[in-house]
Amino acid sequence: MIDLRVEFAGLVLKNPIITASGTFGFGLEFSSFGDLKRLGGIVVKGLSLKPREGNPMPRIAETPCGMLNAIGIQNPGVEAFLRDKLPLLPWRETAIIANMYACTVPEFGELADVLAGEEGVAALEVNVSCPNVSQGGSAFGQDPAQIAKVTDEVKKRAKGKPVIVKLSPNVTDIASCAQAAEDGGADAVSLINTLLGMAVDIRTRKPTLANVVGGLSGPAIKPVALRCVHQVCRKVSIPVIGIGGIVSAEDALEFILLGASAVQVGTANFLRPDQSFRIIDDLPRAMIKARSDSLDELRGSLKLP
Amino acid sequence: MIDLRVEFAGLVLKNPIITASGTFGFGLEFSSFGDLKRLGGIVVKGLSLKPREGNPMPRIAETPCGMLNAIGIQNPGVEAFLRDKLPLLPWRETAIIANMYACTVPEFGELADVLAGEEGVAALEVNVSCPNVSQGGSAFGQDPAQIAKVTDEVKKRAKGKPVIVKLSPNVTDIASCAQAAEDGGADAVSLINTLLGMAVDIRTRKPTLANVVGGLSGPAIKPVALRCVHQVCRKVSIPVIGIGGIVSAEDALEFILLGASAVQVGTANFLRPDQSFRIIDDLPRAMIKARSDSLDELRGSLKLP
Amino acid sequence: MVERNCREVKVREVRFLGTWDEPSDFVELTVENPGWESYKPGQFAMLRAKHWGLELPWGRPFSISRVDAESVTFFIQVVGRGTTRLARLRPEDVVIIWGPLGNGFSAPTKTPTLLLAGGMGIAPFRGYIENHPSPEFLHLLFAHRPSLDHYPFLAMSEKVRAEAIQERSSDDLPDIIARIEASMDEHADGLVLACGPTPFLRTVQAHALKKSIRAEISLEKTMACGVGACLGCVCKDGQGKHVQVCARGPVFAAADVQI
Amino acid sequence: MVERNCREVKVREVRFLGTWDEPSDFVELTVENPGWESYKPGQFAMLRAKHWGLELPWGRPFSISRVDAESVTFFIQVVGRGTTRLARLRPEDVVIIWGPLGNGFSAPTKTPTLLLAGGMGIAPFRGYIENHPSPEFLHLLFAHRPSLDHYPFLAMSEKVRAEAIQERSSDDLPDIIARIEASMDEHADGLVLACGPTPFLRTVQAHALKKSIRAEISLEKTMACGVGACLGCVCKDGQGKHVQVCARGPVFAAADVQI
Ligand SMILES: Cc1cc2nc3c(=O)[nH]c(=O)nc-3n(C[C@H](O)[C@H](O)[C@H](O)COP(=O)(O)OP(=O)(O)OC[C@H]3O[C@@H](n4cnc5c(N)ncnc54)[C@H](O)[C@@H]3O)c2cc1C
Ligand SMILES: Cc1cc2nc3c(=O)[nH]c(=O)nc-3n(C[C@H](O)[C@H](O)[C@H](O)COP(=O)(O)OP(=O)(O)OC[C@H]3O[C@@H](n4cnc5c(N)ncnc54)[C@H](O)[C@@H]3O)c2cc1C
Ligand SMILES: Cc1cc2nc3c(=O)[nH]c(=O)nc-3n(C[C@H](O)[C@H](O)[C@H](O)COP(=O)(O)O)c2cc1C
Ligand SMILES: Cc1cc2nc3c(=O)[nH]c(=O)nc-3n(C[C@H](O)[C@H](O)[C@H](O)COP(=O)(O)O)c2cc1C
Ligand code: FES
Ligand code: FES
Repeated sequence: MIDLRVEFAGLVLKNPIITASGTFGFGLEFSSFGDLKRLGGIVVKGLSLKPREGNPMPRIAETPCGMLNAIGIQNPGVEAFLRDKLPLLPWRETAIIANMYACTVPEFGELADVLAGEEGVAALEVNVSCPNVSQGGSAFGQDPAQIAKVTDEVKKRAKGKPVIVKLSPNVTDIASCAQAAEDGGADAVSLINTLLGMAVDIRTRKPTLANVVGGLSGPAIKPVALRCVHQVCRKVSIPVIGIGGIVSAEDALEFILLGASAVQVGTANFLRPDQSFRIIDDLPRAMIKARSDSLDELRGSLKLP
Repeated sequence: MIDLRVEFAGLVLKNPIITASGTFGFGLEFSSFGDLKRLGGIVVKGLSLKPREGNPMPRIAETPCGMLNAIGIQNPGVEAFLRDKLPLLPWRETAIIANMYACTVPEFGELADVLAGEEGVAALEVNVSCPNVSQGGSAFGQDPAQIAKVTDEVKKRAKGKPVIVKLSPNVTDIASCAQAAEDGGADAVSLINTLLGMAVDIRTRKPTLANVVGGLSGPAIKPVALRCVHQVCRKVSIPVIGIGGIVSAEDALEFILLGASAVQVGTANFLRPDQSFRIIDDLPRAMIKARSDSLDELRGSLKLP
Repeated sequence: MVERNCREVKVREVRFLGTWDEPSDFVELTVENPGWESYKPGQFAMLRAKHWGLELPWGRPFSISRVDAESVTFFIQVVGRGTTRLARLRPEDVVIIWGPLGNGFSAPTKTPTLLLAGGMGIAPFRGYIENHPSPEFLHLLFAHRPSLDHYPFLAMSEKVRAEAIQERSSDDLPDIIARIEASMDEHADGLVLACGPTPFLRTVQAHALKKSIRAEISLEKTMACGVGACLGCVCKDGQGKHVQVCARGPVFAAADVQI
Repeated sequence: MVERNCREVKVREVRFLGTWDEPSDFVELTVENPGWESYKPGQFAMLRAKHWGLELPWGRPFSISRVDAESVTFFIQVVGRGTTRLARLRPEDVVIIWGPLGNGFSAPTKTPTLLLAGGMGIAPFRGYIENHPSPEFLHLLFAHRPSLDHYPFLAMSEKVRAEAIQERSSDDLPDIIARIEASMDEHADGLVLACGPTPFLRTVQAHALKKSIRAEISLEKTMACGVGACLGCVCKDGQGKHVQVCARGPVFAAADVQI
């Protein structure tokens, strides 16, 4: 039997397949389609200090081999999560990673404080996609200096728990953003978040999303995600979690060959609700295709010309 | 009969459908599949001062709803184009737009000089995707200051011919790049060029492209292209040509609703070699769906919330 | 909650019912029962053909029309890319199906119950009628545009009191609305269940609220996951809070939802 | 140049020939003739099923195996996503086809000509034999791994002198190479035409250059456009210049190409 365990950034996962934030709810929605204990990890829906109603409808649109979303981080707030959801999750067996959403540095610190104190939270993932109004409206995540600052604040309040900074691909130079996260003290980076996109309905002459723009995800963006992970793996020395368009075990291995320690599966959970479990089942077969029985041997073994 | 004519930046096109650089060769490759005179315009393969052999093979890879290419601007050089190709093209009936590729500002100026002197060349399109080694290796097209400089130089040597600057989406803020082109004197901007991407073969453990990274195009990127065109149309007052993932007349209208004066069709020419002609045939029917018989009325008529 | 699962099942039959002038095909799709022990009429399932590939990353939601020990049947109107592909399925093709999803309609015994169906909104009522403990208390009012043979109406009208009204042009609308409201008034002490296009549901909701008639309406939203996870299908509840139509609906008490 | 076009045509027949242990199906696909007046054996066409949608943006290149007034036939081995979809086609399905593309093999009359086919590389030689003015001068040597009934070999062996050698394991390779080289030597004053996998073509090319035998080899590259426009399918010619396999090939004089 092939050992799929991975260890990085202080985390020990039984396999490298983690479900991505916003695409797997709080995990419980999928419990009839697979045993949640079999997952390497679950990143829960983005959490904010206060409950958020999110953006107006319509919020999602299907695009060729992908989708747009502008959910607007609808969530019940961190307190409700800790009270109503976390106790029901198998956090002793599967790493529950809290995805944190805030719009100021102090808010991020407060969130980290609340979450890091919980035994059931294995790590914190920092989503820096909120536009920073005081800094001219471009998102935190598009400015390396801001990334370093947020990371530093979260790390200080994380009580030793691993801090993962989730990077946006909507930048000229994602490697510098990763470097900023490393400099700020991040234990790992995860990438990519969605590409900024848009859809238009010619019949109504309106943007398909009420929010006008939204985040593009799914197989369509996998080539961009691979490129970003490649660039970041060559730049930083902290572990990297690959995200973007992964639908199969082969896709997951592509990211691991580039150097990713683990991967997150997002939009693929909509292809069918048991897809993340199927990817885990398929991993050993895919590893045989790559002629290996060890993820450690595969990791970063890409041959460059 | 619906009038499909469009006029902008000193160009008069019989319809807004232009074939995109690198996807329609020098036009002649497609003459058995449609009458080239029916096209609004043809942007020829990127031209450099000297012939270029381009990148090593493999150079292309199919991806979900898209493709990667790293052709490396293989071309016979500007002289051979003017001598062997241009005279065979129906340049009196269809706008032949020369796509120019160079790696220094003076080279761009020289290219503009040679091309602008030719009666058969309707306009110049500036491809600023070459990494600028003297500026630390990031591409010209990712730096607004460089864009303004190149544009200014080309415009000076263009003998009054329209200069179109083709923008890269691999930037944090594409609207600022468009603004730089406008400031540099561009008559129009065209966007988007390809997204930087990558593919990996787990069997060989190698990047699928010999060049490691390549440009992502096709339907997969249409949402990103629409978002970029939307941002740019709201920022600049020069005409905008929409590019990216257009495969149908409906897709073309989506860009026109955002404010594009015309569009370019790229990867769709590989779906079938008569696809650009089919898009022209379909335009009137698609306009009926949007309840209009005038492109001028449709242009920029997107209703924002 | 009814036990749900995700399975690959074979198509048993794709029966063509007719084409309407949109043009739009109507088909009845029957697939192997994926091991559902029971379901509640009004629930739905997400469908995806195994060979679709990745161009359409989402499944498509369809009301469960009827279930027996061997099979599950859906009524599908072709309106776009996914339904076109579903209508092209042939026996033995493999379909991925997850369900039963959502909550379903109330089915109180011995309560006069009006079933208001608009167009494809008739689909869930087929199973509702078949499974109901006291069908003699049911009354089906069906508003439709294409002719009746596009729908499973005939089979249903054998089992319960049923009427159909055709909308031939928009001039017919005031009459149809009047008929709906009159039938609702007849059921003022019972229950009204409605499924159909949004304007139709708005009419039903407005009248139910005005006359304080107990009514349930089944909503349609574009869905990605179908299980309450993506938050792409929300509507506002009575307090203006966003709730997932797939998980908290698709059936809502008329007073508890904004449409 | 032969007149080429792009048309939508109907599938007439998809004949299953066999499965090999990869597992990989072999099928013979016959479609309506898209109005081709003539073609040159060795030319190819790009195929795409109309209902594929956008997931696979490229057509797929296949050697034209035979053409008659009504139809065009291809032999297809299932190796990936596009060929899987092509093998699933059924009569009346619509296929987009553009061709005939590329240059084709030389066919000098009354010249002893050796046809060297490796695996699916046999496809173009079917039409070559049928169209040749002096088939009595042709000799087919066919190297294959799956059994002969996966290929159109039998029909071809009725018309020309034909031999087949099976590669059961890689141990057989030295023998096969020796047979190929010996046959080439027999045709040293004639012409050798080869189509098959790249290692097979390398053997043929090396021997042709060593013994100065006139030879033509047909290359395979991943193709996007098939018409010389995208520059995605290039190889290096004798001078080390990049030339498009789709437009300047797929058939090259052995001395004029680097493989
Ligand atoms: C709970 C539920 C039950 C349903 N039951 C049935 C049923 O029994 N029979 C049936 O024929 N249809 C039913 N529908 C509608 C059906 O899901 C859509 O018609 C289908 O998803 C359209 O898919 P498509 O790919 O063909 O359309 P697309 O190509 O995705 O879109 C085509 C057009 O349909 C619209 N559309 C897309 N999805 C939906 C949607 N979910 N609801 C309404 N409009 C949509 C789009 O805006 C667009 O205008 C139900 C929907 C829901 C939410
Ligand atoms: C001029 C020409 C003539 C051909 N004639 C025939 C023929 O008569 N019969 C036949 O069965 N095949 C023929 N081929 C090969 C055929 O085009 C490929 O097998 C097919 O394109 C693979 O498509 P796919 O989508 O199934 O594979 P993909 O899913 O795209 O790829 C699957 C695997 O096949 C490889 N592959 C993809 N495209 C090619 C290619 N063009 N050549 C070689 N390997 C490829 C990929 O690298 C990958 O390993 C020909 C190719 C060319 C260029
Ligand atoms: C519906 C939806 C909701 C999402 N919500 C969040 C979120 O709350 N926080 C976050 O960091 N990322 C969120 N994402 C981004 C995903 O976690 C992931 O980074 C992205 O979708 C790319 O991966 P994929 O292509 O596998 O989907 C969301 C994505 C989708 C599709
Ligand atoms: C094979 C290929 C070659 C290309 N070559 C060029 C080029 O030489 N110059 C250029 O400016 N853009 C080039 N492009 C980019 C296209 O012109 C276009 O901007 C891009 O493909 C996005 O449009 P699409 O999605 O419609 O293909 C090339 C694209 C492809 C696919
Ligand atoms: S469809 Fe995902 S929450 Fe309802
Ligand atoms: S396939 Fe495009 S040039 Fe050959």
